[in-house]
Amino acid sequence: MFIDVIQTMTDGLMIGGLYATVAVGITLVFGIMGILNFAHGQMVMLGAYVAFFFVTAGYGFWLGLAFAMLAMALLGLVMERAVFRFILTDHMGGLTVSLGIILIIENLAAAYFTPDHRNFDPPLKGGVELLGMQFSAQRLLVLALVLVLVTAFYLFLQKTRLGKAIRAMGQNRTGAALVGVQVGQVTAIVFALGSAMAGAAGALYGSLFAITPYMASGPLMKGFILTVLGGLGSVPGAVIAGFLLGIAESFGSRYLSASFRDGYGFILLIAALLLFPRGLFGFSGKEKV
Amino acid sequence: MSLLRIEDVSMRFGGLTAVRDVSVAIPKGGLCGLIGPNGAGKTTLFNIVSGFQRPSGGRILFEDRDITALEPHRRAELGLVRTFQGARVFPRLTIREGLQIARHLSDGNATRRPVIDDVMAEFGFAKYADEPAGSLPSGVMRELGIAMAISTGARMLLLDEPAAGLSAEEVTNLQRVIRHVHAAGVTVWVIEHNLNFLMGLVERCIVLDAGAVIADGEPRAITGDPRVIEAYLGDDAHAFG
Amino acid sequence: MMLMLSVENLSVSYGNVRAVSDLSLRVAPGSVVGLVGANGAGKTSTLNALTGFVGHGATVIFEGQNVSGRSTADLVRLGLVQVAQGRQLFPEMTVLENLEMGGFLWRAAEMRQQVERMYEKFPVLQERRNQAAGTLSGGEQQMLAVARGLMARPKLLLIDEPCLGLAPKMVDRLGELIRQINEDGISILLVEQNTAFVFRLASHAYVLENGQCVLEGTPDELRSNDRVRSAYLGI
Amino acid sequence: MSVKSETAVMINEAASETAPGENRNRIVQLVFALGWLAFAVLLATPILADSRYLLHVGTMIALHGALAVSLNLLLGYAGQFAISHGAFYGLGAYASALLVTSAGLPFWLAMPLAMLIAAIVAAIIGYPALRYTGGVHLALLTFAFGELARLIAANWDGLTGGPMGLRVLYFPEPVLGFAFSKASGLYALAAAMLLVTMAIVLLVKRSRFGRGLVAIREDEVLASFLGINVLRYKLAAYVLSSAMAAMIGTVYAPIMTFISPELLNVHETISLIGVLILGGIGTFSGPLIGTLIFYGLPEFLRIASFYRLVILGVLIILVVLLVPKGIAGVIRQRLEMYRRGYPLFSWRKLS
Repeated sequence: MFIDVIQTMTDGLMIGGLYATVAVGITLVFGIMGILNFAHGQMVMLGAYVAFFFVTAGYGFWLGLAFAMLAMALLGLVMERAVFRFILTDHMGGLTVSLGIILIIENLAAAYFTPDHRNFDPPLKGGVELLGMQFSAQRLLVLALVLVLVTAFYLFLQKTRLGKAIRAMGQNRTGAALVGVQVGQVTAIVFALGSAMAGAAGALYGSLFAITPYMASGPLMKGFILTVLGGLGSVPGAVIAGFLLGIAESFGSRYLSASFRDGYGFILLIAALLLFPRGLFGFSGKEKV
Repeated sequence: MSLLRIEDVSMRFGGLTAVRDVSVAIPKGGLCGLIGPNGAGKTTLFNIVSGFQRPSGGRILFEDRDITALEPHRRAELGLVRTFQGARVFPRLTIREGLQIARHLSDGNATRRPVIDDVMAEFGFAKYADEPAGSLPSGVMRELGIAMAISTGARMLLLDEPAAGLSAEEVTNLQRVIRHVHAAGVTVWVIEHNLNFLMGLVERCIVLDAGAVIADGEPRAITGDPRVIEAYLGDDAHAFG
Repeated sequence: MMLMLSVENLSVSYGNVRAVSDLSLRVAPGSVVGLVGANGAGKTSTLNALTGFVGHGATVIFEGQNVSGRSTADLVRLGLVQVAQGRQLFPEMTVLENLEMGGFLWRAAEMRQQVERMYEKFPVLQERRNQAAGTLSGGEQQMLAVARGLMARPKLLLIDEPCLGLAPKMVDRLGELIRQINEDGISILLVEQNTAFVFRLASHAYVLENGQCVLEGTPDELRSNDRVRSAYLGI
Repeated sequence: MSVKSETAVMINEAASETAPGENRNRIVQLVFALGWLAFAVLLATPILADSRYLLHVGTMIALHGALAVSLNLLLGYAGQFAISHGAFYGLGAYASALLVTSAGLPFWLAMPLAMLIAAIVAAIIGYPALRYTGGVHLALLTFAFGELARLIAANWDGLTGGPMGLRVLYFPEPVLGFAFSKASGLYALAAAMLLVTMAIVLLVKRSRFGRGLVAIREDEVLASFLGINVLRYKLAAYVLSSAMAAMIGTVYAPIMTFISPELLNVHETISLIGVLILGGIGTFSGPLIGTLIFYGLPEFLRIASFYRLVILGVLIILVVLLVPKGIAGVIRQRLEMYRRGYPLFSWRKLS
């Protein structure tokens, strides 16, 4: 029983960490740009394909992960410069445009990658025995990687000059411009950064689950749920909510019903919206007047 | 009998007290002003009365009914309607559409008929009726804001700085409109920064400074009050009389 | 003598609404100049034009250099810094982080020195350095806003409505502070609706009405002017 | 505001130079009349031509047109951005099919029941999401709901047949001797759905409720201070729009004789939103024009479905950035300017 709980817990942390990796990108972009990027899920999907092609070409998982991040950062940069910068802070315009991008990316991906399921070999195979419990080595690796990624991301925002400029912009765009932050450039960097996180999430997803052109909507749905639970725009809020959701799902599907796995988060979301109008960790419930 | 009663209302934001222990009663059929230097808490007080913000303390009574916790639309249903600084109208809709929307409360409801039946004619909007409101001269936009408020069947109007930024001619027009609305039976309470605007208009003025009422009375008496002069021009001011 | 700032015929329009028309301003080095007027007179639009937030048709000369069309960040680097209305702090960042952001364009070592200087000037900010800016009192927030502006080491500080929402005592302290900053050699362009406050500090002031400058002069001249008295008191 | 003001100045100038003639009024009315006449002809064509192909294409266009019209009520008039329309369409199809095949109810009873179920679900999702201004919560929550609905349809094998879908082997019972078992009958049913949704939207648009929705779209805060119960209005619009989607879904089932979780794919909803944006969101004819272009043209040009979606994606982006009013919006504006004394075609840029 105890072992079971620990294993379910680790599994929940791992999947929750993946969700959090997706959610921090969405949350960051929304917090800074006011744009809800529905195409974030497609970046996750493309990231998985980039990793897949690198691994199957023999360059290995680590290069695949790095290039997934790099490629998505570049794609994000292009999208920001070509489209999104013209509709900054226009919630509905930005959201509609990102829906258009979904249609473009997903259908092109289906045409060129074919709808077949793909898999690549994870860097670690088999299991690890720890304190008398069996764990999948790859899952532990993914857990470690998401912890590293999310922590690095957090430290970047907290400690570096650029990170501080980003946080400052999220809290007060005018104030940031007043102290000499080049807000236009930083906005582009933010979008690229959020996209890189999507690329990383994609590579990690791909090391565990099947890769298809339509894999995007699941991670995106979880990312959205976390964005609301975390309080719309709070990166730490989204991360904490991510781990909680992962754990809730794991325990829910282990001890209640596995086929309703995706429903738990949704119910949690509705309950949270009813009970905590500002999000579970909502410091930044921005009143729109 | 007082239509609106504010009892010991306070509003704190973090470390800032915007309104402190304000108690004011506005009689039915009154035409009153609310003045004070910028940042005195005038708009915050209106926000509390109209339901935009919940006060940190105190209560608001309208026709002896406690409305402190009511949503803005419920207050409007009771007949307490506000306008906003700088003319908040529906800029993409025409005057006619804006007034139709505002009339929704009074439509087919005999007890809520607006005190001025044909707002369009009374305000002289006919020639602009099908123009988008956002394209009107600012004076007309302010009048439209008031006209929309009237159309809901309001019993009391809260006007927030209706004259700010208007030309002398537009200000005169606006004063005429406000008098007209008041004469038709609507209780009016106007915020103004500029005392000059209120002088010939209101019968009573409440002065707010640093969130508290510092004077309340006839406009003439108010302008002679040393506390009011100090609030506006500073303590050196009367040396130059 | 070279002026700190001069601008001729500055106009700001939003669509076909003119917020400022043909305004000319001069600020002499080391002086405090006031810009007064009611709500909507165009004061803030003027400042926003000067610091590159909104477009304008005029030529702006800052310390003898034409800076028209430069970005806000460039102007901050040159020493033209705005302390904007509503303080524009970063509410969830600490006092120290807010100050550090004020020195965003400076190298880390220099920024840290400047923080120490600000702590000397504003001891209360040192006490509160690890507190989130949003939790400070109104007066403290205004202090922080000014200190953040000073972190950029301005030559000319444009201060917009610093008295807004402050208790009278706090206003007095703020006035003293602005005087001190000016004595340290920083020129100041002070925008206020609180005419009394401006008249106490400025050596010269412009009165704006509906986007136009209707009067200018020394505070004594303006205080005794009928137009000013009538606009504010209706007498 | 600025741009609109410029237009108004132009309007005023024109008005003073050339008084809008009665002639121009009449010509504008004629254009509208011709437009609706063309619509009536298009609607009648499949039946008059009596071609199986035209009946099939017409049925699909009518169903999608009805969906677009019903979504326009929520997105266009009320300004609330929901991404769950496809989910409610699918919900209607599944619920009615199950009520008819498993519970043995007549189709005409299953239809209102399916709509009721959709309305209840919409209320449960809409209430927590719509309490906030700004609309972002609604977009997030409805997207998540749409995905959840698709996953349920795909995974609840016992009820929905899982990813393989459900066969539908019934037709709506005849009404007043009019049978729905042939292609022409089913087309008539789809066309009726289109007309019914159009009628509902027209009624709403002309009503106090509809004006309140427009007020909320334009300025939620001002609307609430004018006495409009913003939450109740938004919720009513969401519930009504979703119930209409479910109604159209109930008809879809016997027409296609097969339903699968693909029906709930988010691409369906995005396509509808694209159709609205393209045609002119918030205009009465916009959804019809958009549907005709998006579902009609490629059908005749034989463009493969996936290219169609890619092109629609590009169009969505271009229209949002360059012509946010959409086709119907631009036409309406041009005619309005013409009525006020401007030339009908000019390259002078309008707002």
